[in-house]
Amino acid sequence: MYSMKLRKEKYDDFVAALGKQNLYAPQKKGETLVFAPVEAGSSIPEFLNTTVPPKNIVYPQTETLYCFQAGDTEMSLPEGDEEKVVFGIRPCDARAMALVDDLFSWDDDDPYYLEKRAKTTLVGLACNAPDNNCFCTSVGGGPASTEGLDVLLTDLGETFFLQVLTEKGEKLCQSLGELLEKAAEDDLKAVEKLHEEAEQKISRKIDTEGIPDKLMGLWDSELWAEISEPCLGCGICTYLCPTCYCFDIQDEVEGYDGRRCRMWDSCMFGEYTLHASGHNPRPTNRERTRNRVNHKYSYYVEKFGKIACVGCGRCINLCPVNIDILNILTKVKEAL
Amino acid sequence: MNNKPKIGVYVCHCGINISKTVDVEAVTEFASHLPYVEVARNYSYMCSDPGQLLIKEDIKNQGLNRIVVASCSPRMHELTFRKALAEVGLNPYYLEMANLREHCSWVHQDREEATIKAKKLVAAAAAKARLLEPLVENEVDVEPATLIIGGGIAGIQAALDIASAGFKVYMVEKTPSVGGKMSQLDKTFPTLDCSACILTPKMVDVASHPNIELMTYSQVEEVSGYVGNFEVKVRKKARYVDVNKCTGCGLCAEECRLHNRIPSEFDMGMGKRSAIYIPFPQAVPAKYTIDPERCLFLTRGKCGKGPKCIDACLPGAINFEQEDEIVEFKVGSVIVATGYDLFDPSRKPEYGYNDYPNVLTAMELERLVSASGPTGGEILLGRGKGEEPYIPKEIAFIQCVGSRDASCGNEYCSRVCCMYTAKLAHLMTEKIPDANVRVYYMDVRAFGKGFEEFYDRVRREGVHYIRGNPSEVFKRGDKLVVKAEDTLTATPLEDEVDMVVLAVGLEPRKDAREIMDLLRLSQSGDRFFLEAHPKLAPVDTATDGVYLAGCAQGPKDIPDTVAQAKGAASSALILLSSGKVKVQAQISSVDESTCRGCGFCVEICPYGAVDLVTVNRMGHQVQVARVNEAVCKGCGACVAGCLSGSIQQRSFKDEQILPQIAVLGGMR
Amino acid sequence: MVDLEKLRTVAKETVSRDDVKYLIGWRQGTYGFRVSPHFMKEPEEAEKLIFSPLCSNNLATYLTSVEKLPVPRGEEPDTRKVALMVKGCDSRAVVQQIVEQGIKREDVIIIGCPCDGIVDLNKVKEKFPNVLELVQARWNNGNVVFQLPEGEKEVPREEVLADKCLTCRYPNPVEADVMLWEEVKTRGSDEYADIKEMEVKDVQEKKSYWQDKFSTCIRCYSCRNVCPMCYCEDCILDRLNPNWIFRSVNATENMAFHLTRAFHLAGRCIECGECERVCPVDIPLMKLNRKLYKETREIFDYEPGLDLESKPLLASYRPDDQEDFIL
Amino acid sequence: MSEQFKPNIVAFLCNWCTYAGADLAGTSRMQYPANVHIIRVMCTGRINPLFVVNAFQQGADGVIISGCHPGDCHYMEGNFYARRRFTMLREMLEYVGVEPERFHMSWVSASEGAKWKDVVEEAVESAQKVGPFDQFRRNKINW
Repeated sequence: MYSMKLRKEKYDDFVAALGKQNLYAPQKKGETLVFAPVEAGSSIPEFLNTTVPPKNIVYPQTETLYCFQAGDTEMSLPEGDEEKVVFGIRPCDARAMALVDDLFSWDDDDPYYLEKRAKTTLVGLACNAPDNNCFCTSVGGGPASTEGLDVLLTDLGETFFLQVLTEKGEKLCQSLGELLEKAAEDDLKAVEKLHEEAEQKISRKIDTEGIPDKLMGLWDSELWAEISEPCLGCGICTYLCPTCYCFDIQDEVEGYDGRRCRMWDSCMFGEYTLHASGHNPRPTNRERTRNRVNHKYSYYVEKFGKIACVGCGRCINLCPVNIDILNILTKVKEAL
Repeated sequence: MNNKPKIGVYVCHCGINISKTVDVEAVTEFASHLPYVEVARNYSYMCSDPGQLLIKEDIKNQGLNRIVVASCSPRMHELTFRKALAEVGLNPYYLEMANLREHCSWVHQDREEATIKAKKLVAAAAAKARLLEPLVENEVDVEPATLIIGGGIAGIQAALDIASAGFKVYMVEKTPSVGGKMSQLDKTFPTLDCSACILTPKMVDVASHPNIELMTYSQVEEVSGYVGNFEVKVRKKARYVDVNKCTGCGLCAEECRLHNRIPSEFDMGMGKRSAIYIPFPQAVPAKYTIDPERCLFLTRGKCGKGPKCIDACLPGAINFEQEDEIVEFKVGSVIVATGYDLFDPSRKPEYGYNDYPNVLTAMELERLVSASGPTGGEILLGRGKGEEPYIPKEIAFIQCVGSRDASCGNEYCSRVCCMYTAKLAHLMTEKIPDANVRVYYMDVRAFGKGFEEFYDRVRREGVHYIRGNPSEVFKRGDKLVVKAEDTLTATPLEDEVDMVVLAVGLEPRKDAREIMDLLRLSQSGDRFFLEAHPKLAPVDTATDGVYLAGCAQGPKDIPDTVAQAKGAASSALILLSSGKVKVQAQISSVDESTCRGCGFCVEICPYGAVDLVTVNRMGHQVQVARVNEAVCKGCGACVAGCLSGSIQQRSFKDEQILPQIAVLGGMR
Repeated sequence: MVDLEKLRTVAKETVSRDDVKYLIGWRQGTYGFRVSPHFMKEPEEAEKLIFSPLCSNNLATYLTSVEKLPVPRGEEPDTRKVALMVKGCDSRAVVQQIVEQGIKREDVIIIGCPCDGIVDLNKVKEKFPNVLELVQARWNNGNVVFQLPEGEKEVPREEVLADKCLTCRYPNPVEADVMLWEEVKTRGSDEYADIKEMEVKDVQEKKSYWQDKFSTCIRCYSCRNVCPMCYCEDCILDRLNPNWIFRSVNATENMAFHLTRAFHLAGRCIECGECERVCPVDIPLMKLNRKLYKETREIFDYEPGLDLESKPLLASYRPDDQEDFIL
Repeated sequence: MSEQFKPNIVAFLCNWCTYAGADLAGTSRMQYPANVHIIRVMCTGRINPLFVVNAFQQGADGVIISGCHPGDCHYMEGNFYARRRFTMLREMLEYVGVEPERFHMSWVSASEGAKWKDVVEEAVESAQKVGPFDQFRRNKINW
């Protein structure tokens, strides 16, 4: 496709131009960076990545499937979704969406997810300075990976360098018209250099070769108990993981009014696998941690040929007890 | 059984009481569209037989399994409708009421607003009704015995009634003899029977009745358990006299080094007794007791060369080694007949009770009048040491001392003072024919049988009634001066008299708190024990199986006391003779699978109904809470204190209340 | 002063006992300033144990969070004691757990570590960003000395310690079987300045403040799970019947969730601050918990986690409790 | 606003005192605003403070808790526990921005029908002052 440039001082106009669509970009909410609708007059925040991944834009944490009345059989469906543009999504998070697409269009199409996904244009921002715990390069990605993106931006200081990647991206750029400038040959060189340097800056790495095949062999290993011992069973690693997609469906009834909702669930929660009988096939954090790792590095690979981890480092950064996926993988490799 | 909710909603017009303000038709129509509602009807009087029949027929014919009655307060007719459900075989706890009358039609005038509110109330009731569960009223066995605390006339009467019906009675009396205050009285109003003559035979009956176990000089230490199954611990205080050997001859008292040197409580301190004593000659049991606070041997460790009473006692009954004894037994019910204290007139210093020996309380005069009293029935007042006693000629009674008087904390009327004053005034004119007797009063309350007639008679006998509350009693020369105002003539008076008698009122006993804690009783505003209902349950208390008799519940005269004692006895007998007692159904229960045994509920329960028990949960020994269903009263305080929601109150579960909140909050 | 030799000797001895299941202590983490809880079962592991201004985890939470798996027929559950290293605040959690019968005093061996304050990793990260190599730290006269790759660096306590440590009134364990070194002096006092500042704001300000804070909550329940006082077998937040609080993540449910959580800690929270530390979206949870703590102290003259014989605040009452707001 | 705002008040009353007191207000034909809705429980001790939070979520603009005077509890102690619990709850609610005008607690005995009327009027008036509750009301969001 083709490349363009956007001057940073024109960000306001950019926001205005996309005014009719819903533009999401990283915003500070209190102390925390999240993706949120941009309002006119806001600036581009300095950020490495958001604490909360943008997955909730296409896969909301709570989604009403339909509403009903107790004692009644009629139901009403929620209204359709609007077009959205996500500005500043990091390549890892975009890759995650591409990964999850496989799941939601696998045996049956999931209309709720796919509709939102189709109506969302992802404008990514390459990482010039990856974080300590970024390890995207170990799992098939990179600081300038384009997978899942419609447009990739690279920060050149004064300007953003735009690489238009898909039709959706092109449509978006066209709608911006005059705002964009033609990119120069030098710019592209500078961008490529930046991308290369960024990749060099990734300090934590692991060779995942062999892990997916052999993980199942460690099913009964002592390793899992050791790793999971300090685990608190909270939802940080899964809720903040851009590729985790598990959900639960619950009815929420107020008086006589009810709605059936789909909401994120976490395999690290005890009741995730709790049977009505009281039996729990994954009764402790040991089994749950094993499942989380196996799911990402074995089951998903088996089903879709890809590791369901994009190396964003969120679970490492935010785990309250320092359970570190790279440390786990290292131990797994040692045990193999 | 298919338990899909099928709700019937019945909206009552209550004549026009509801329908005047609430559009009953609209509410019925609205209710018929509520989820799970099969039938919605309205009727002029749901509580009437035809009204109830409507419900019963629908239950039978349409298979309804939840009933909502939208009518008056459930406090009024919940039981009525529960019975109706039960009569056609539906569990009575499948009923929920919406209060459209007291809480809606009677308190609102705007028909539109009231109708909307009525709809909400009905919808909330239906939302809860859907989630109601059938409850069983369990039964527990009743221990066929009664504990009676207090051996006054109330306790005596109750004991005799219950014992005569064939049930065991344990009577516990704090003092060495039964008889109580009545035994101190000379005559009783208005008939002027001799108090001792009518009381002593009953006292003897109590002691000799084969079904009554009498424990005098004893105190209840502990009562645990619950209706039908109370466990009682009684401390029998050491008398230092073996009651099986004591013949009541009294030689010991004659020999006592403190013979006639200790003020006699029975004679209000005007007579004297020994350190070894019986309270009064007719005491039952007629067994001597050594006063451990007075006896020289017990207080100082020596009594001359040795206690003389030991030598005097031929049967060898005296035993200084004796110790308190704890007796334990089980009873099904308890009657509290602990009586009252007399108002202490030193709390009204203006009447000079502490200053002048010729200011007496009515009870003191009672003892003076009594033939068995310290003066052998003569009205003789001492002037002080060495001076000749004299007979008072000018006598003033002051009524309402410590009654109807907010300044001393007693707003209530003591109910007996008017009549005992009249009686004593009469006795004065009888004993001292030339005496001038006047009574200062606020109002004369002569409401009982023969009371007004007696009051008239006393006035005819020359007792002068002056309406006015004296402000002061002071001394002028040999005389006492009563300063008052005759409010009927608006005349200030300074009345010189020889004797002032204070008609002191009745007060709750000072040790009432101990009994309250023992039996979990409450006090009413007057600090007497609180009955379960002032009109319809005047002998019952909030604690099932515990009943009140006599002045412990409030001031009353002897006939009322006896009547209430018989009432308490009959209530206790209902329990004992049926042998079973139903326990509350709407009580708490624990989900032991989620309880974490923190014990908050145990701490909170006012009845001690929750215990922690150890159970085996999948091989682990864990502590969980468990409710004693017979003890739980269904207040639900434990439920709100439980963090995990593991303890729930039947019919008031969280999942039953939350839908009510949803409907009343949002009405969606 | 911190004596790691003593700590390791005691740990070795303790773990060697037949009646001890394991000892829970702290060890170095996987990178930078991180520290991880360590479950020590063999004496040889003693060398891994550390105690430093980086040891933020309140290990008392593990006493009650162990899943009780079904015991196979014929087998006995492992009822051996657990040994636990505690700071001042951690020890209060243990005491409160004992008061609430979550654990039995005789089932736990409390190893007391008087503590001069724990760092707030966010403050540290601001000072020393991008440190991947493992860093150790120690106290020096109350200040914190970091052993960075470029050399030692001493930072005044006010600049790096967690807020809760700057106001800490109980730096020394209130209950311990062994006290590892001499007690430290109490440097903090708590006037609840932050709470009072909040209290006097007008209602609209309060409203939008909390609305804003709670709106970021993703309901990961890390605040609940890390809390040593949250250990119901079955939390009402996980229940579907009754469904007190919907799982839906939105302003109303988040608010209700946080009010419920805070209220359930009323008179129970021992101010260890773990909830606030672990929150991935930086909700100032202690600002709410401490409000209730303040009222508990001021109105009822009660502090949890100090006295093994005390009764839980809301499972007791005094007839003369204040009631000036009641009509 | 021409039409005066009618706040929706949910009241939790104990069976023995305030519910009976409200019955008495009815029997005495006292008039009070219709926008108060009563939920009967056996004792104030049963009222989980979270009911109040829930009532606000479910659409109440104000909440009343009422029971027996201290010392008069039918179950002796329930209202003492309630008093502690609601003291804490009230502090918390006010702190997070729920106007204190929305939460009322009272002691109303079975004989105080007139006091019940006063309490209702007070609750309605003060809730009127602060307007509809929307801080964390459920149906405003996502419905």
